[in-house]
Amino acid sequence: MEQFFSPILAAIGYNRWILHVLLILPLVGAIGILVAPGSWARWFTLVVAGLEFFLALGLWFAFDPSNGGIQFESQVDWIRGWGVSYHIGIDGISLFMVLLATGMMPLLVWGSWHSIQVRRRGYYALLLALKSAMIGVFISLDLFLFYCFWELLLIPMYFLIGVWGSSNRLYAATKFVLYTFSGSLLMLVAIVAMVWTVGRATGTYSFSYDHLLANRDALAGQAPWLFTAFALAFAVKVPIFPFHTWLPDAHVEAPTAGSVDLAVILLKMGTYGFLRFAIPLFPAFALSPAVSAVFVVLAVTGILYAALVSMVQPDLKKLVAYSSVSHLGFVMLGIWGSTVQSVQGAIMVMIAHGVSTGCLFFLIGMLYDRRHTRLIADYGGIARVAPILTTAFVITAFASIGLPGLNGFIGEFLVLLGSYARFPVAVGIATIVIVFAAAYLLWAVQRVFFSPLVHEANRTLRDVDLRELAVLVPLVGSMIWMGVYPNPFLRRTEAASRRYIEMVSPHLPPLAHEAGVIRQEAAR
Amino acid sequence: MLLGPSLALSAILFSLGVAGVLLRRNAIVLFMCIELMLNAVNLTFVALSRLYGAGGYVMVFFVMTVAAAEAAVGLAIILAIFRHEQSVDLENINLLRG
Amino acid sequence: MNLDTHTPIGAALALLPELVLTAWSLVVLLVVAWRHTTERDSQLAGWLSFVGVALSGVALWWLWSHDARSDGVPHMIALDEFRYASAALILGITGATTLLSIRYLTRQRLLAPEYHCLVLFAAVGMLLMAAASDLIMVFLGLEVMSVSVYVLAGFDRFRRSSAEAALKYFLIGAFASGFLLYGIALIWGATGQTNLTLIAAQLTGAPTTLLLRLGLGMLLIGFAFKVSAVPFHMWAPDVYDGSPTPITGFMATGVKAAAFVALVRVLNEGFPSAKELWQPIIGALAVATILFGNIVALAQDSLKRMLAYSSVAHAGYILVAVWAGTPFGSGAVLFYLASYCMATIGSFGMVAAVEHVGSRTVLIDDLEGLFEKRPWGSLSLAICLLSLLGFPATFGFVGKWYLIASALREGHWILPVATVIGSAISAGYYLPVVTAMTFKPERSVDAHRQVAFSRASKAIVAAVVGATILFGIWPTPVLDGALASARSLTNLVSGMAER
Amino acid sequence: MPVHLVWLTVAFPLLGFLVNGALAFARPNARRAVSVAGVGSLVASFVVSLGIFLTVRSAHIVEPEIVKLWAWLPVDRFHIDIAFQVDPLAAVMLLVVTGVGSLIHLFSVGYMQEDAGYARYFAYLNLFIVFMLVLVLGSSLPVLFIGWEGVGLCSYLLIGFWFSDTANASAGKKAFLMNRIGDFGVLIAMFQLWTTLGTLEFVGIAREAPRLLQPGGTAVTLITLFLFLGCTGKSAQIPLYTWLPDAMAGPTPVSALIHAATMVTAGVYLVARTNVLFAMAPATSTLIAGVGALTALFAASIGLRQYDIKKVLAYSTVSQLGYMFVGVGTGVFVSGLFHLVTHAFFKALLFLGAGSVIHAMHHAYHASHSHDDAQDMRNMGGLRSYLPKTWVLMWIATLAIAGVPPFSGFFSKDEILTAAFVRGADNPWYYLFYAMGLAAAFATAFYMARLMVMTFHGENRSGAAAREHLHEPGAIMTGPLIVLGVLSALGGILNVPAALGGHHALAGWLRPVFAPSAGYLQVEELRGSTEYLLIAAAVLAGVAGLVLGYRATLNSRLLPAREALPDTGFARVLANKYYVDEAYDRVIVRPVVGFSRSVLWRFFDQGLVDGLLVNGSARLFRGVGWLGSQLQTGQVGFYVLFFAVGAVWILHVLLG
Repeated sequence: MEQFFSPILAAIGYNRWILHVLLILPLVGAIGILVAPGSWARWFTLVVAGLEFFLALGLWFAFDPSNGGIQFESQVDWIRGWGVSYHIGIDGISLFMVLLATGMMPLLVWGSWHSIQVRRRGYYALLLALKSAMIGVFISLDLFLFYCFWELLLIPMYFLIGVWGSSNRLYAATKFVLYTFSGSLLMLVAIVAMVWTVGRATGTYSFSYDHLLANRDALAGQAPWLFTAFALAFAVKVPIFPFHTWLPDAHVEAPTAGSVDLAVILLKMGTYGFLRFAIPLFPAFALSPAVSAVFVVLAVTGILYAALVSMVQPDLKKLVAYSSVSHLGFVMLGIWGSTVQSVQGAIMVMIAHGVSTGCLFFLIGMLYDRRHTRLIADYGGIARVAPILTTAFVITAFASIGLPGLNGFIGEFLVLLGSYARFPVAVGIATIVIVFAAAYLLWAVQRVFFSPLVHEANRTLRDVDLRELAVLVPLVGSMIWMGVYPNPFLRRTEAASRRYIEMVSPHLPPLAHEAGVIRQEAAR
Repeated sequence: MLLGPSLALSAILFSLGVAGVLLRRNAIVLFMCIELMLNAVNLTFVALSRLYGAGGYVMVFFVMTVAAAEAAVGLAIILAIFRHEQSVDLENINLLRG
Repeated sequence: MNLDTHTPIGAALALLPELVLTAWSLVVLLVVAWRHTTERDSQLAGWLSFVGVALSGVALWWLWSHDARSDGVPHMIALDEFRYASAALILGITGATTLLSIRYLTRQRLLAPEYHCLVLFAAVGMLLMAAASDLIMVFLGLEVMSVSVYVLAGFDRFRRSSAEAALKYFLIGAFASGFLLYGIALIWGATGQTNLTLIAAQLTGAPTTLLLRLGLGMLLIGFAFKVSAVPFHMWAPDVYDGSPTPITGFMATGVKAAAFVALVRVLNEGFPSAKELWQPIIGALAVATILFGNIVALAQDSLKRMLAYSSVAHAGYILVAVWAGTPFGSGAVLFYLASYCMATIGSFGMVAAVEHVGSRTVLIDDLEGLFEKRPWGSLSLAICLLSLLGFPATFGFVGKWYLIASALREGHWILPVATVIGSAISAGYYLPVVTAMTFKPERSVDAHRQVAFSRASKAIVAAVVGATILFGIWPTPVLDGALASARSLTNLVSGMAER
Repeated sequence: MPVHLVWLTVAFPLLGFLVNGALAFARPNARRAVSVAGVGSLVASFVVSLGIFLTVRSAHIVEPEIVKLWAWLPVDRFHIDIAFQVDPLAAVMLLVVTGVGSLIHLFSVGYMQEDAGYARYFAYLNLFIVFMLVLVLGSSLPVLFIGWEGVGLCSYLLIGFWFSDTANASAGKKAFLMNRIGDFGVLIAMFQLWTTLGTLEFVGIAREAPRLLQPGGTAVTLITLFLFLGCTGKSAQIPLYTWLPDAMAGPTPVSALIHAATMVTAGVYLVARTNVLFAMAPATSTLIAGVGALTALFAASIGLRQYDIKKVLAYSTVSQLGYMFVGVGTGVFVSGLFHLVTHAFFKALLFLGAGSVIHAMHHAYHASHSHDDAQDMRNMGGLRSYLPKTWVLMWIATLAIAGVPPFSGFFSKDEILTAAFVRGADNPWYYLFYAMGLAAAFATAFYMARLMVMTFHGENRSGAAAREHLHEPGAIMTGPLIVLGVLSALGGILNVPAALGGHHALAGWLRPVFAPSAGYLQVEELRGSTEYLLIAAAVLAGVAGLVLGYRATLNSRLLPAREALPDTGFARVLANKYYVDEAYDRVIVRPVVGFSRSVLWRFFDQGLVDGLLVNGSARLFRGVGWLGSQLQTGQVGFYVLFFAVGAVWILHVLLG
C-alpha cells in the first residue's frame, strides 16, 4: 500500500501543503457555512469533513515511521518582533492525534445528522471551527501558536455545550470554560518567562519549540515553577484527579458531537501537552522522584477513584465520563513510566480511548435520540429490540474494559508493563482497576441492554438504521483492527517514543530493568 | 530667607484643605477646601520663586486661571445637583453606589 | 524635519494637531451658537466635530510623516513617535465617541450641540497631555480635559444620576488635581525644573531629597486618580454609571489613555533614575487594582457598572507594563491601550444601542436572547468582551502577552501572575454576558425592540471589531509601531538599549 | 500435516463464528446453515488437530515448534508475536478441546434446536473454541492471555445467553468479574516476569528462569503466587470459586464445554505451561496444593446437599479442579493434566447427561404446562425407565468420577493422591492434603450416588401429567453421550502406572514439556506395598461413598420440590453453600459500592471537590466581590477617605 501511495503523494507535493490545508480547511468551511444558505449546512459540513478526512488519510502513508523527529514541518514568521512564528509539523505522537481528529469529523456530522434541530448553521460552523483549533493544538511547534489554539478551542466548545446542550448546559458550559481557562493562564506566564530566560541566555528570543528544547538547560533554575504552571494547565485538561469535576458536567450536558469531540480529542490535549512540552522541557524536575511520586500517585488514585465513582453513576454519560478520567490516569502513569513501552502504551491508550469512548458516546447519543433520557434506570432489556445496537455497545464496552484482542488492552497493557519496572507498587494498585472497569461497564450493560424489558416505551425502540450503522462500523472495526493488529500504529509511534525517551533519559533515575532486578539474587 | 517657613505654611494649608475635604459634608465647603489646597500650592510656587526665578509666578497665574475655570464648572454642577436634591449635603447624594 | 519650538512658527507647527482641533472646536461652537434647537442641529454639530477630528488627524499625519523632531532638548512639547501614536489613538477615540453620540443624543433627547464642542475640548486636553514634556503642560492638559469631562459627565442634567456623577467626579477630581499640582510644585522645588528631560538630567546621580520624594508621591497620587487605580478608583464606577453612555466610553478610553501616556512619559522621561522609588508603588497599585477591580466586577448586575469595574481592572493590567519602566513596557502600554480602547468602545457602543430611553440602567440579564434579534451586534459585543478577556485571535490577547512579557523581562513574576489571575476571574463576568445573549431565550417577544443602531455606530462597532480580530491575528504592524514609538521616548539617563 | 498449518484449527471455528454471527443478524432462523457452520467448523478443526497430533507424534517433536503469524506488540525490546506453540502439551490440549468441543457442539444441535437464539448460540460457542485454542496454543503469556480473557468473554456471553432474566445476566457478569480478579494476578505476573526475565515467551521463560531466578526466592514466589491468583479465578478455586455454580445459568452444553471440560481447566494448563516457575517456588506449590485440597473438600461437601442437578455437578467440577491443583501443586504436573483430560471426558458426559435429563424434564413440563423446576432433582426420580441410555452412561461417568477401577477417574485421581502422600515425606503438610483429598473422594462418590438415585432411581416425582411426556432425546444428543461414555470408561489407558502394569504413556509423551522443571523436583520412589495400600484406600473411599450415598438416598423420604421441607441444621448451611456468596456480598460488594456512592461520589467528588473547592471558590469570589461592592457606598466622603488612605500609604512608602 505504502509503495503504491507514496509516489503519488510525493508527486502532488503532499508533504508541503497537507498540514496547512488540514488546519485551514475546516475554518474556511465554517465561514462557508455562515454565508451559505442554512439548508446546505449539514451537507456542506459533511463534504468538508469528508474532504478533510480524505486528505488526512495521506498522512498515514506519507508519514515516515523510521523518523522519530518532526515531519511535514514548515515555518513562517508571524510576529517577528517577538520571535513568534507559524511553525507546524507532526511526529509520531501528534500524527495519530491529527488522524483521530480528522477521522472523527465525518462521523461526528453523520452521527448527529438529525440530533440538531435549531440553529443548525451555527452548530456546524462551530463544529468545524473547533476542529481547526484542535488540529492546531497538535501541530503547533511554536508555543505562542500552541497557546492560541489551546485557548481558542474553548470558545466553540463553550457554545456547543451552551447552546445545544441539555438542561443544565449553562452551568456546564461556564464551568468548562472557567475551569480550563483558569487552569491554563499560568501556562501563559510560564511560556513568556521561558522565552525570556532562554533568550537572555542565548541572545535569541523565540517561541519556537525547537529553540527552547535545545536550550532547556537555561531553564533548569526556574524549572519547578515553570513546570508547575504547565502541569497545572495540562492537568486540568487531562483531567487528572482531583481536577476532573468539570468533565462529567461537560460531557453530560454537551450534545453528542460535543461529547465525542471532548472524549476523542480534547482530553488528549492535556496528556499530549505533558508529552510534548511539560516533560521534555523540564525533564530533570518533572521526572525527579518527588514530582514523579506526585503524578504517579494522582494517576493511580484517579484510575481507581474514577472507576469506583463511575460504578455508581445513574447517568450513562456520567458513567462514561468518569471512565475517561480513569483511562487517562493510565496515560499519565505511562508517561511517567518513562520507558519506550509505557510511552507507546500511553499513546495507544490515547488513541484507543478516543475510538472506544467516542463510540460509547455515539451509542449513548443514539439511545438518547430515541428515548430522550440518559438514566440507566429508564432502560433495560434493550438487547431484545435492538440487537445491533446492543452488539456494538457490548463490543465497545469490552474494548473499553481492556479485553485483549480489542484496542483498549494494547495501550493499558503496555503502560502497565512499561511502568512496572519503575513503579511496581503503583502499577500493582492500578491494575486492580481491570476489575472495577469490568464492574461499572458490565453492570451498566446489564441494566441497559439485558434484564427484562420493563418500560413500555422501550418496547418500540428502533434498532440502528443504516446511517448509524455507517458510524458504528468504522469505529468498531478499528477497535478490532487495533486490538488484533496494532503493529501499524505501534510502528508509527515507536521512533517518536524512542526519541522522547532519549530526550528525557539523561534525567531519569537509572532503572534496574531489563532482566536485572533479581540478577543479584540469582548471583547470590 | 523665609523659604522654610513659607513651605511649611503652604504644607499646613494644604493639609488643612485635605482635612477639610475629609471632614466636611457640604459640597460647597468641600469645594472651598479644594480651593484652599490649590492656593496652598500657589504659596509654594511663590515661595520657591525666590529660588528659581519668575517661573513660579507664571505658574501661579496658570493655577489661578484653572481654578477659576474649575470654580465655574464646579458651581454649575453643584447647582444642578441642588436642583435635584434641594440640598448640597453630600450625605444625601448616594444614588449611585454598589 | 526638525522644528525649533522656541520660534513661534516652530511651536505652532509642533502644536499643529492641537491648534487645528482647538480652532475647529471654536468654529463648531460658533455654529452651534446659532443652531442649537433641533435634532438636525445636533447632528450637524456632531458631523462637524468629526470633520474637526479628521482635520486634526491630517495635521498629526503631516507631522508624523515628516518625521518631525525637536531641535535640541525638547521644550514643552514632545515631538516624538510616542506622542504621535498616542495622539492618533486619542483622535480615534474622539472620533468614535462623536459618531456614537450623534444617535444617542437624539434618542435620549439631549439636544444640546455644545456636547460635541466639549468632547473636542476634552480631546485637546488629552492631546496636550500626550504631548506634554513639561509638568506644567501635563497639568494644563489634564485640567482642560477634566473640566470638559466634568461637564460632559453631568450633561444629562435632568437625570439625577448624571448630575450626581458629575458632582462626584468634579469634587474628587479637583481634589486629586490639588495633589498633582502640589507634586509639581514640590518637584520644581527639588530640582528647579519642570521640563521632564531636565528633571531627569538633574536627578541623575544626585541623591533623592525629601522634597523630591514628596513631590513624586503627590504626582503619583494625582495620576493614580486619573487612571482609577485602587484605592483611588472609588469615583469611577459611580461616575461611569451615571454619565451618558458615550461619555462613559470616552472616559474609560480617552481619559484613561491620556493619563496613561502622560504617566509613562513622566516616569520614563522625568524619573528614570528614581525608578526604585516609584516601581514598588506602581506594582502594588497594579496588584490591588487588578484583584479588586476584577473581583468586584463579579458582583455586578448592571452592564455598565460591570464594564466600569472591568475598566478599573484593566488599568491595573496596564500599570503592570508601566511598572516595567522600559521602552518595551511603554510599548506594551500603548499596545494594550489600543486593544483595550477598541474593545471598550465597541462594548459601550453596544450598550448605548441597547440602552432604553430614560434612566433605567441596562442589566446583564436584559441582554437575554439578544442574539436571536441582533446576531451581528451580539457577536460584536461578544468579540469585544473576549478581547477584554484576552482570548486568542483577538487584539486583547496579544496585548496581554505584551504586558506579561514586559514585566517578565525584568525578571518579575508577581505582576504577571496577578494579571493572569485577574484574567481568570474576569472570565467570570464577561462570559455571563455572552451566555445571556446567546444561550438564553428572550424574555418577551419585544424585549429588544428598542435596540437601535445608527449607520455611523454600526460602522464604528464594525471597525473596532474588525480591527480587534485583524490585529489579533496579525499584530505585527501595531507591535512594531508601539515599540518604535516607545523607543522614541527621550531617555537621557540609562540609554536603555533594547535588549 | 505440517505443523505450521496449526492456525487452521483456529481459523475454522473463527470462520464458523463469523458465518453464524452474520446469520444471527441476517437469518436467525436458518438453523440448518447454522448447524452446518457451527458443527462443521469444529469437526474440521478437530481433524486438523488430529493431523497435528499425529505429526507431533511421528516427528517426535520435542522442542516446541513456534508458528509465527504476525507481529502483535513490537515495542522496542518488548516483542510479542501472535504465534502458536506446538508441542506435546499443546497437541493434547488441542485434541481435548476440539474433540470434546465437537461432541458438545453436536449435542447442542439437538439441545438448542428450539431456541430463538440458535444462531447466536453457535456463534458464541464457535468463538469460545477460537479463544480456547488461542489459549492452549499461544506461544507467550500475552497471547495466552488473549485466549484467557476471550474465553472469559464467551463464558460471560453464554452464561447470560438468556439475558432477559436478570439472574442470568448477573451470573455472567459475576463470572467475568471474578475472573478479572484472577486476571489481575496474571497481568502482574507478566509484568514481574518481563522486568525480571525480559521475556514473556514460554520458551524464553523456560530458558531464562533457571538462569536469572533464585529457586525459592522472593521473585519467583511472587510471580507464581500472582499466576496462581489467575488460576483461582479461571479454575474456580477458593476464594474465587463462587462464580462457577452461578454459571450454571447458561445452557447445559455450555456448562459441559466451558464450565467443566475446557475453560475452567485453563488454570491447570497455565501452571503446567509455566511449570518451571512453579517447580522453583516450593512455597507457592504447597499453597496451591493446599488450596486445591481445601477446595476439593469444601466444594464436595456443598455438593452433598444441593438439589439442582447442575449445581451438584458444578460443585463437583470445583472439587475436581481442586484435585488437579493438588496434583500440580505436588509437582506431578502430568497427573494434574491427566486428571484434566479424564475429567473433561466424564464431566462432559455428566453434564450432557444432565442436559439430556433436563431436556426431557423441560419438555415434559412444557407439554403439561407445569411451572415446576426442570432441574430440581426432587422433581425427578425413577427416570431410568424413561431415559435408559442416559441412565447407563451417567452411571459410567459416576463410577469414573468416584474413582472406581478401571474407569478413567480411578487412574488419574489415584496418581494425584499417591503423589501427595509421597510428598508428605519431606513436607508434612502434604499428608493433610492427602487426607483431605481422600475425604473429598468419599464425598464425591457420596453426592454422585445421591444424584443418580434422586434422578434415576426410586419413584418418579415429576407429576402424572408430565410423566407421560418424558422420553429419551434423539440420536444427535445420545450419540455424543455414547462417545463420551466410551472415553470415560477407557480414558485411564492413557496413563496406566507401572504398578498396575502400564508404562505412563501420557507422562512419557509430556516429558519434554516438563523437562525444565525436572531438576527442581525430587522424585521419590515408593515401595510397592505402600503404593498398593494407597490405591486400596482410594478405591475404598470411592466405593464406600457410592454405597453409602446410594443407600442413604434411597432410604430417605423424598418429596417433590414444592412439597419439600426446608433443610435444617448443618444441612441448611450446606444447602446455602456455607453462605459464602452472602458473605462476599456483605463484606466486599456492598461496602465497595456503598463507599463509592456515598463517600467517594457524593461526599468527596460532589461535596468536597466540586461543591466546596470548585463551586465554593466561585461562590467565594462572588461573595468577596459583593463585599467589595458594599464598600462602594455612594458617599463622596467615604471615597475621599479611601483616597486619603491610599495617599498616606504612597507617601509612607516614599518617605519611610
